[in-house]
Amino acid sequence: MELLHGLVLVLVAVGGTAVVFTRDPLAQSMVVSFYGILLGILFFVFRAPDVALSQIVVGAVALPTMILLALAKANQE
Amino acid sequence: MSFTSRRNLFFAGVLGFAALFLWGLRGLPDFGRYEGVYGLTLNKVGVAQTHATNLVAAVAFDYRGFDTLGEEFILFAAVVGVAILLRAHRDEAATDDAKEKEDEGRSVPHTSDAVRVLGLGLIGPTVLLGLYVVVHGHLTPGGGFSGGVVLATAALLVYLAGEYVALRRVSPESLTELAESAGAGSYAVIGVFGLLAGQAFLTNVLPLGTTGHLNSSGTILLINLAVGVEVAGGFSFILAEFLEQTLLVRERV
Amino acid sequence: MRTLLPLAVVIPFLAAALLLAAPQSWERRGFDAFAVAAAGIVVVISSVLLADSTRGPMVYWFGGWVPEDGVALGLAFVAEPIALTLVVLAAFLVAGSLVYSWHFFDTSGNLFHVLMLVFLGAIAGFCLTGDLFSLFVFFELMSVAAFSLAGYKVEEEGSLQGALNFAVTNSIGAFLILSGIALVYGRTGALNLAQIGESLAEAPVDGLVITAFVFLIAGLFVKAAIVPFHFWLPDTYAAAPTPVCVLFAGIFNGLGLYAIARVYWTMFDGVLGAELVTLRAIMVGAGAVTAILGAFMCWPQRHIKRLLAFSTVSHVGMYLMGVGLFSPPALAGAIIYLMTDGLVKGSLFLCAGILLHRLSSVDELGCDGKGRSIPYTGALFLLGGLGLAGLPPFGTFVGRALIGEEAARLGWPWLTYVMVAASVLTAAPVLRAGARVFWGWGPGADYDQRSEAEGDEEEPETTEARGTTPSLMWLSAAALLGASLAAGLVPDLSVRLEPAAELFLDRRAYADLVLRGVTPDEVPLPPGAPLTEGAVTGVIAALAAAVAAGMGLWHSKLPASIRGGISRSLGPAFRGVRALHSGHVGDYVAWLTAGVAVLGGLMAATLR
Amino acid sequence: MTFLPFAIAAWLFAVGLYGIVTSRHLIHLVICLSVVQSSTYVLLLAIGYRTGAGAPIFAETPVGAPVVDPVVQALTLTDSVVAATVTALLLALAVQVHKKAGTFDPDELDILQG
Repeated sequence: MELLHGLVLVLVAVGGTAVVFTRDPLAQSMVVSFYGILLGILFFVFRAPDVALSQIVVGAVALPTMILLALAKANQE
Repeated sequence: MSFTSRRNLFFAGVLGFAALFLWGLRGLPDFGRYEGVYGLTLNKVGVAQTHATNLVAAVAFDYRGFDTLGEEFILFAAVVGVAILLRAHRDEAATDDAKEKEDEGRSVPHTSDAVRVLGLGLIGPTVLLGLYVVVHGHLTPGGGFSGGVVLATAALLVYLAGEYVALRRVSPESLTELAESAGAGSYAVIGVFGLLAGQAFLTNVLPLGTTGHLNSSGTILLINLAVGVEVAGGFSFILAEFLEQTLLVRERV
Repeated sequence: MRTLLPLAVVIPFLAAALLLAAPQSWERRGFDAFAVAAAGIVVVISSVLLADSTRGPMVYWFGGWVPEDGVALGLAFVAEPIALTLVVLAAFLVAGSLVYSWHFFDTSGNLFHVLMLVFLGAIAGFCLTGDLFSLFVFFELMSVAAFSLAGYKVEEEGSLQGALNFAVTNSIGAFLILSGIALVYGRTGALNLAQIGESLAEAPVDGLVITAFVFLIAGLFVKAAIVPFHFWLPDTYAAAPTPVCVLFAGIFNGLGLYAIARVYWTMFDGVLGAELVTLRAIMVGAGAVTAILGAFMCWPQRHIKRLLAFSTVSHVGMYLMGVGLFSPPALAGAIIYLMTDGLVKGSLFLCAGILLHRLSSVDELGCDGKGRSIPYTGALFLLGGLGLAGLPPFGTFVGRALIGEEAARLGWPWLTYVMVAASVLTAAPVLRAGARVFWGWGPGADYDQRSEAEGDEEEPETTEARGTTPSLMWLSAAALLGASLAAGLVPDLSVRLEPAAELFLDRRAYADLVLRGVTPDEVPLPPGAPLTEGAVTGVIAALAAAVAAGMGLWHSKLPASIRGGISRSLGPAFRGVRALHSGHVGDYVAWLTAGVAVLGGLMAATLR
Repeated sequence: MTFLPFAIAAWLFAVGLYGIVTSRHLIHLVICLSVVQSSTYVLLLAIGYRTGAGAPIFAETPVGAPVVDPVVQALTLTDSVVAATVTALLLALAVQVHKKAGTFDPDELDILQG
């Protein structure tokens, strides 16, 4: 177990917790994007570049975008 | 239940749940000491058997190819579900004010010129990157899943550049829908190749080529392409449907 | 024969992809005919495979990756009679509901048909697979298609909320399963069921085995809707489109229990088999609680689809008793019960759909006597009620009798009483509602003063003229009911599935078959024994249900002392249990978490 | 310390559930669900990890060199992308519920009682 692993793991745990405790969905979409990047880094240090890549494009870009679009609809109604 | 009683019930439950989970996790081999026979066997024989240097792709698209076909259809079903939910919604709204129908009358959100230029400039490289990631999936990390999403973000960039009408032109729903069904369908058809050759479904019956070359690994390459088409189609379809939602509202304000 | 096996999944998938790509300019009938044809082909394929599998099971390795030295590299389909029976049932129900929906409302063209076909393919894959992760994938696929179908009526708030509750709880169930799979993979380094079973049997029980087992079971309990994981079901089924309800109530839940049996007998029997008695008690206990609570909740319902939904919960509890007795005759009984009861319930849902078509309502009190104009539907509905009670020759009595006899042999004769009580309590309100709606029996208004909004005007699901019932609608309802009746008339039905059940429960034979290609010895068909006792019980149950229904109808005619006693003793309990079904997804997830903890606690305390 | 990755997977599962149970906004709830899901990915990849081994990509790594488990990666890779579309489905459901009920708050959605 390297120090890097421990550090990234703790960051992921904090990130996941932050996503849950960010109660405002608009802010949450930003936090979740950040969390997606953290997960991508974690998967990279776990020697899973394939998963890391898809996690970053999905978790950090596609998912937050979908959340923003869903919210855009609600906020304007 | 009131908020407090719900939370108390949950706390009582989650304590037991966490204890159980941790107890189970303690039975795992120590982190970093895994010696699973399945993975070890594939590490030994995988490259020689499939001629794919990306073993993850070999597992996903060949050894466990039928699973991935199932996953493909999860995506397929989810996209169809989104279409049902959001399309009906739009039809309804469209009839609400039947006058301002269809694309042309739809106002496009104002975007600053700098963003437009940046967005437009990024489209080309993004498409190229997506294509590169898709077609090299059997060699290096990437493949149809991540590459497909990258391609879908290119469609999003078109929108960010303020060219929503252009997006409708570039990827009209029927086209993305077609890509979706073509991707899912051709995955299944590639499986049928095996049957036609008198072998099992999804058997890698095409020439495997030279390991490490772009044109290698037989059906893995083709399936990667099919997945890329489906994922790109599915994600741009979802994004377009959500965009349609917001635009409709904007126009009514 | 071999080539047919993957086609049971691939044909519906390909048909779905083709349908989605088909131009919208196609006639609606084109979509209908195409989808029905695809489902029909699966009926034929799976029936042929079923007939073949009774002569010996078959293993199919995708991609030609046969195991090397007992290590599975690829994925296998295992064709044996029990799995194929369920595929036949699913294909038949899908074909039936597609025929029914010939007149079904039409908002999104082909998308409904596309999802139905994907759903069918997913069921086939789920039943046939011999791989743990594939089981999860097809579980997910089935669920995702089901979420979309459940929310199909986008104009209705109830339908959307039901779909959302369904999707959230079932997704958590799926994550539990995936975590369980991860634990198992961490221990065994395998995903093939047979290989996992051999590997797990090498070591004694420990925390990992118990946790993995609990997670898998709990995830499948969510799908099967076992108390306290059941809350999503009534919300979803009450509001989902009628043809979809047929599939949900007819097979969806039962598949969760099928998977429990599959997972236990291939993977865990070797390591947990010594504690079978304890495990049996836990499973049968969960089944009994579910059967009683579901039946209890039926009585106060006036929304007929919600009533049928709760009866589904109750009956799933009874199937679980059959599966949880962990013995061949009980498993055979559970499968027979699941099939015949699913057909009856499918037919009842279709009748409710006809009611919705004709009267724009499925509210028992609101429709009081208004169903007199549709006597045939009424006859089907009331017959269906008797079928739920297990009146011979409906096949339901055979399934119940088999489970009851086996329970008595294992020392639990009281299980029969629980099952009969649950059958009576679920059939009685159906008969009550049927007699009130179709015959106008009973005084309506003073039955219940609660002026609930539930069940008032609903969106009709059909576009045709409302004055008539399209013949295809009630023909499909009659076909399902008829199939259940016919099943009961099959000679020696009670022993037909027993060799298959013996095979299903033989972990070593399964592993030899899958990993080493050794065909198991044929199990001879045991001699059939008449189920006289079960038939008598069925008649008694049907009579009791009719009496109870009468008491419900003429509630006000009962002596005041009895009425007061009933409402004093049962009223608070009814209200309490009803209040738990709050429609709040947070509540449901809290119950789910607590359910996992309780299940885990029980297993940890007893299996170690 | 060698237990940390597994403990964190359990933590993510539990904290995501907490978010769902206490959520006052359906979109927040759906995102919490994706946190629960990420727990399963962390768990699977942590299980397949081998100290000192490379990624299971043999483009540069010679065949025979120690690499981590490719199977868990294949499972996670396909699932993570597909799951995003399921999340989209849930978001679409939430948007529709909001349109019909006028609220995202589960506490105010009460038509399915009893």
